[in-house]
Amino acid sequence: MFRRILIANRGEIAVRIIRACREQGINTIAVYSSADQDCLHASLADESICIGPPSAKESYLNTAAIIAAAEICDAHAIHPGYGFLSENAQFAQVCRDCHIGFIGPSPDAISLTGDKAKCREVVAAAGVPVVPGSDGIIQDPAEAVRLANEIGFPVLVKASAGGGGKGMRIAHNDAALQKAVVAAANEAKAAFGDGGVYLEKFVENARHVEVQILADEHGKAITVGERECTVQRRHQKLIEEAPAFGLTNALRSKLNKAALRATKAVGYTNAGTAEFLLSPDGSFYFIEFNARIQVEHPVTEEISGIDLVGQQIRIASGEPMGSVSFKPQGWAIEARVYAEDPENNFAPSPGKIRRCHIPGGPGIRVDSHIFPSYTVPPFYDSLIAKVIARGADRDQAIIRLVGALNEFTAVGIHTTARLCATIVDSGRFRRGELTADLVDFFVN
Amino acid sequence: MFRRILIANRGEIAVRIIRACREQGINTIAVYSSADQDCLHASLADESICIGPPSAKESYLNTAAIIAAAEICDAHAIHPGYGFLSENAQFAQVCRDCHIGFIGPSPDAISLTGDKAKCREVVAAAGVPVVPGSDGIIQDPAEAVRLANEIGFPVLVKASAGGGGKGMRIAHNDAALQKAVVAAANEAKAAFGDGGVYLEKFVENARHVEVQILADEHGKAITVGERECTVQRRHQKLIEEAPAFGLTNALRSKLNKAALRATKAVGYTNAGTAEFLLSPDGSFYFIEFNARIQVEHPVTEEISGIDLVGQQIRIASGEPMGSVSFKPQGWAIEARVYAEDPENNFAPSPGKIRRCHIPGGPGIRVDSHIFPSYTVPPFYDSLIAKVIARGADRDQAIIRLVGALNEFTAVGIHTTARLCATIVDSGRFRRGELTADLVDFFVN
Amino acid sequence: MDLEKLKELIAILEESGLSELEIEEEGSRIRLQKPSVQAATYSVAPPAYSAPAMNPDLSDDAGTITASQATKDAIEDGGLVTIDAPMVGVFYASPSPEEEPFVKPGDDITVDQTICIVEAMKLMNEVTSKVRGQIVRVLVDNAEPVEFGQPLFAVRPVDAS
Amino acid sequence: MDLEKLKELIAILEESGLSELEIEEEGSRIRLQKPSVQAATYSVAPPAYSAPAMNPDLSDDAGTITASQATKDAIEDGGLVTIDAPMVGVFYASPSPEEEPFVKPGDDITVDQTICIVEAMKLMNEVTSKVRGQIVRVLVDNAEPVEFGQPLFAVRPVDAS
Repeated sequence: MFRRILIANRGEIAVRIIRACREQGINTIAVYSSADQDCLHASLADESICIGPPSAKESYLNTAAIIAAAEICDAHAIHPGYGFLSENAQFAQVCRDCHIGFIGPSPDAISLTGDKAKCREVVAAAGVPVVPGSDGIIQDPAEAVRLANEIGFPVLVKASAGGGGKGMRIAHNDAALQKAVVAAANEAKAAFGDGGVYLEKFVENARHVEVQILADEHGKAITVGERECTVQRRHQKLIEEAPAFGLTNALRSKLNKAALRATKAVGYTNAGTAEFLLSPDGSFYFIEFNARIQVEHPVTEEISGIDLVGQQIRIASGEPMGSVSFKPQGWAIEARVYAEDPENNFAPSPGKIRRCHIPGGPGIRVDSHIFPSYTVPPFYDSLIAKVIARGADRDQAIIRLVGALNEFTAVGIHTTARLCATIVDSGRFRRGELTADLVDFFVN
Repeated sequence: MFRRILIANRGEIAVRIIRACREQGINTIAVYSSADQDCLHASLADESICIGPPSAKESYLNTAAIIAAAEICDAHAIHPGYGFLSENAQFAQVCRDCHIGFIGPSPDAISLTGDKAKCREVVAAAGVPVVPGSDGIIQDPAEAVRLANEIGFPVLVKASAGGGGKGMRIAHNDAALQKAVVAAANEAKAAFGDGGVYLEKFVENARHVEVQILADEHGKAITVGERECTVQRRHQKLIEEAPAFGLTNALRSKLNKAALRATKAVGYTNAGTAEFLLSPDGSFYFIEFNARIQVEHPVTEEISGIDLVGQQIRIASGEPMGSVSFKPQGWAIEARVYAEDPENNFAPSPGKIRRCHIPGGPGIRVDSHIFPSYTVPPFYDSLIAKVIARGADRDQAIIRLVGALNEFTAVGIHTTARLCATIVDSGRFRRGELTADLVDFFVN
Repeated sequence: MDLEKLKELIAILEESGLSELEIEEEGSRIRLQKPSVQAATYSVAPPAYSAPAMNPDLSDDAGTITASQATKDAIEDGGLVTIDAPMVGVFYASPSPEEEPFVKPGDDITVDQTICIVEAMKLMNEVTSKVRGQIVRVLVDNAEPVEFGQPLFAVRPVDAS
Repeated sequence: MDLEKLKELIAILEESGLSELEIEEEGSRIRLQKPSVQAATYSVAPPAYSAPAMNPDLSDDAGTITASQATKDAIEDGGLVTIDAPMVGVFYASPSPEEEPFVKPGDDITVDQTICIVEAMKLMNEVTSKVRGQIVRVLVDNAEPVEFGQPLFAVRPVDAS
């Protein structure tokens, strides 16, 4: 087992990882940029070290600085969290070369899952349904048009190296598609340095459902249930829950089997997530594999009692999973509180939190790094807290979450807390009418 | 079901009750003394009303003011919390006379459980083992000496109207006992206006174990498991857990049966607690019945998923309990954070909390009313937070609780958070060596 | 402010699809808002009791100023003093519905003179003046609920010497 | 402060039944404390990296002053400037163990002159001076780890004109 872990991240996930390490008696080393010297993760870790200036590129994305810090502090392993270097195969390889454990999958698995077109091919070949579309990268607009007429409009053009909706376009006809292919490729090139795009049929009114995977390095892989992540805004998830609403046991079982098959197909180990589109008719399609711990992992933890971050560490250290099994209980919903102003087109709202009140009481878990007088810096992701409510059933989780979100207070900045409360408290959400446009309905 | 509930209390329990009401869609009315106008319970309730000056006697203990507030605000029921008027039979009777629901047992049951000597008699008559001692009140020191020589020294002299260790004396011989009877009677007279004392054999190295009861008004009563409350300081509980450490299933089953028998014997309805002494040889003795929600109720909630305060409300409104049943899972431990200075003989430490950090993350629940800039007033109980950790097993709950307590920060006052962390983290506590002097061991 | 009317307004808003309701008339203002969008908050001047926001007051001010306190301060800024409710209850201006009020604006009052009744638990508690002076304004309506410390009368004090 | 020595001290304390250990010598002070009683905290001057308390810094100051910053401030109060580590890594005063240091106290330095090496991931990064002046003090020992922004040299600047 690792005895000293360096956390190559910041914010709430760094705090979450520190707490997981603390539970296993592991010493923690926080790294921070010079903008983050007052951050909670730097205070809570056993040791902390400044690795660079505010720019993420020169600090949290700076492989050399992080490896140097790990060597200086004698870290046995690095936990990358999510974002930053978490899905960077080269970084995972450097860790391996430097004999530092990387808490995540192998570099090969990261490479494969990161190449979304290739991953789709491999998973489809293993017998998992994927959205009808191109076999890998498309070479030119004409090919895209031919294919789109085969599978039927509307279609999605997606960046193979993509994420967060960048390099993604929807097209309803030939002309629009030709433009979309060029535009998406240019955007992907600019954002990821890789202009490869692929085509998928656009599944209308689809829900986003993902399955949590745990796979050890001894061949054991289990699913830890599904999460519902349909409530998004511009491909940013806002509200997630576990289990997903209204699934039959038969469908659930099919999803789990498909997720396990995808896991084996990509040779995945550690915690990961298979993402699916779920059509209103009950058919589902694999879309991608996330090779990291997800932001929304706590809802799974709350219904399963399994410490997913703790499992990541044990698996990466080479331990077998043993008797871990998924016996879900109750319902959990997470709302993401961003430092953004929903009344001003979600403009980032960095600044000093002069006072704050974090809700508590039965069934409420808050994962956050904020504290009174903390300044939200303008350099990084604006997520400041995840408020998670657990209940015996969905209704109880909803009412607890609404209460907690209405209590949540951060004086000095704008947040999405009240907006999340409004959405979760709405008849639409309560009735499980989860669609991709749910957020827009409450914003305008 | 009640639609408007007035909370005749303050602090964390008032906040807890507001959250329970919110879950059931019940409107809440907070009452506050003029010292408490900035308090969280006054902010979180739907309505709030000032009922008197800082002195508890003229505000939170002032029956006329609270009933007037309930009438003005059209409250359907009053939740008394714990302390203050919660075990005042006369107050419960006034509520009844004014056709306001009282969320607790009947006035008769409160009277009986409040008369500790009488309650002991009634419960013993129902076949529940009680500590050998006097049948009811003892009339003079000579009778006490005669009895003590029968049952064997050491003995405890206890106030029949007592609580919190007031009017309690231990005696090891005839001379000491004669003095103790007089002193305890005088102290009880001064503290409770009732000088009645009774005698009990002092059970050496006993643990304090209590059983949570839920009984509806239709004859159904269940136990919701036991709690371990041995870790006390001057009869103030400091750390509680559920379940109790090292009990066999046979013993647990006997305790539950005894608690249910006691419940029926005193004609109890609503949530209550039967307290027992558990001797190292496995024998146990009923000592008293607490006719209120306990401070430590969250540990039971965390292992059972049952919302005890919610159940109180439903039961008091006359609803049958239905299918509520106790299926415990995992382990939960609570530490009480008082605004007291452990390095200065636990002197109260009221004052302004300039900044604070409330811990969070997996398995952590905090019930508290503090927030940055809150001033802890000198007039009331010094409990400012309950930090509760839940884990798959006791070790996990311990490590989570220690981490959370070490994170807990309130700048500007002294608290017992670090002391609790030290105790829970100790080998003694981890090994389950729970004795009444555990706290003293870490204080000096 | 009529409490029954307030309740009616609340019922109206609750049954409607609206989220907020605001009424301003003769210097008094009522604002109602549904809690799902933002916490309910309404205020009357002076309020019998207050419905606070669902989240705690974390403003930078040292402490919250209640509406009662604000009224009190405004009055005292004018060189007047207030006589406040010594308990929570219902304010009665006269000994019984048929009788005249104990005092009305313009009346001179002396120390220990009974000036109103606050009823709590069916007990009629006579409120006496602690000052000598002249009643300038009665701050609450007859039969209106009052909370502890709520100003009932504005009085221009007369120096006792 | 020798990092290896510090680790040894920590190991000694951890294995002992003690809760605290304090050593003061030649202006540097080390204090070690076990976390079960209170959070671990130790400081060396200047520290390679800091072991913060387990609870967040909620002091009333606007921000935390790191030890690096404190060193920097003290030096700059004396009319000197510091040259800081441009990256996290290991400080080397000379090109190789056998050779002389790039610079030593009393040396005059010019802009762009190489004054030390910071090694990160086996890469030897030459650190050059941004100022013209005289080395007054070398603030870290050879082969000592340094964090980003940590002062390495105190320099008395010479006006470039």
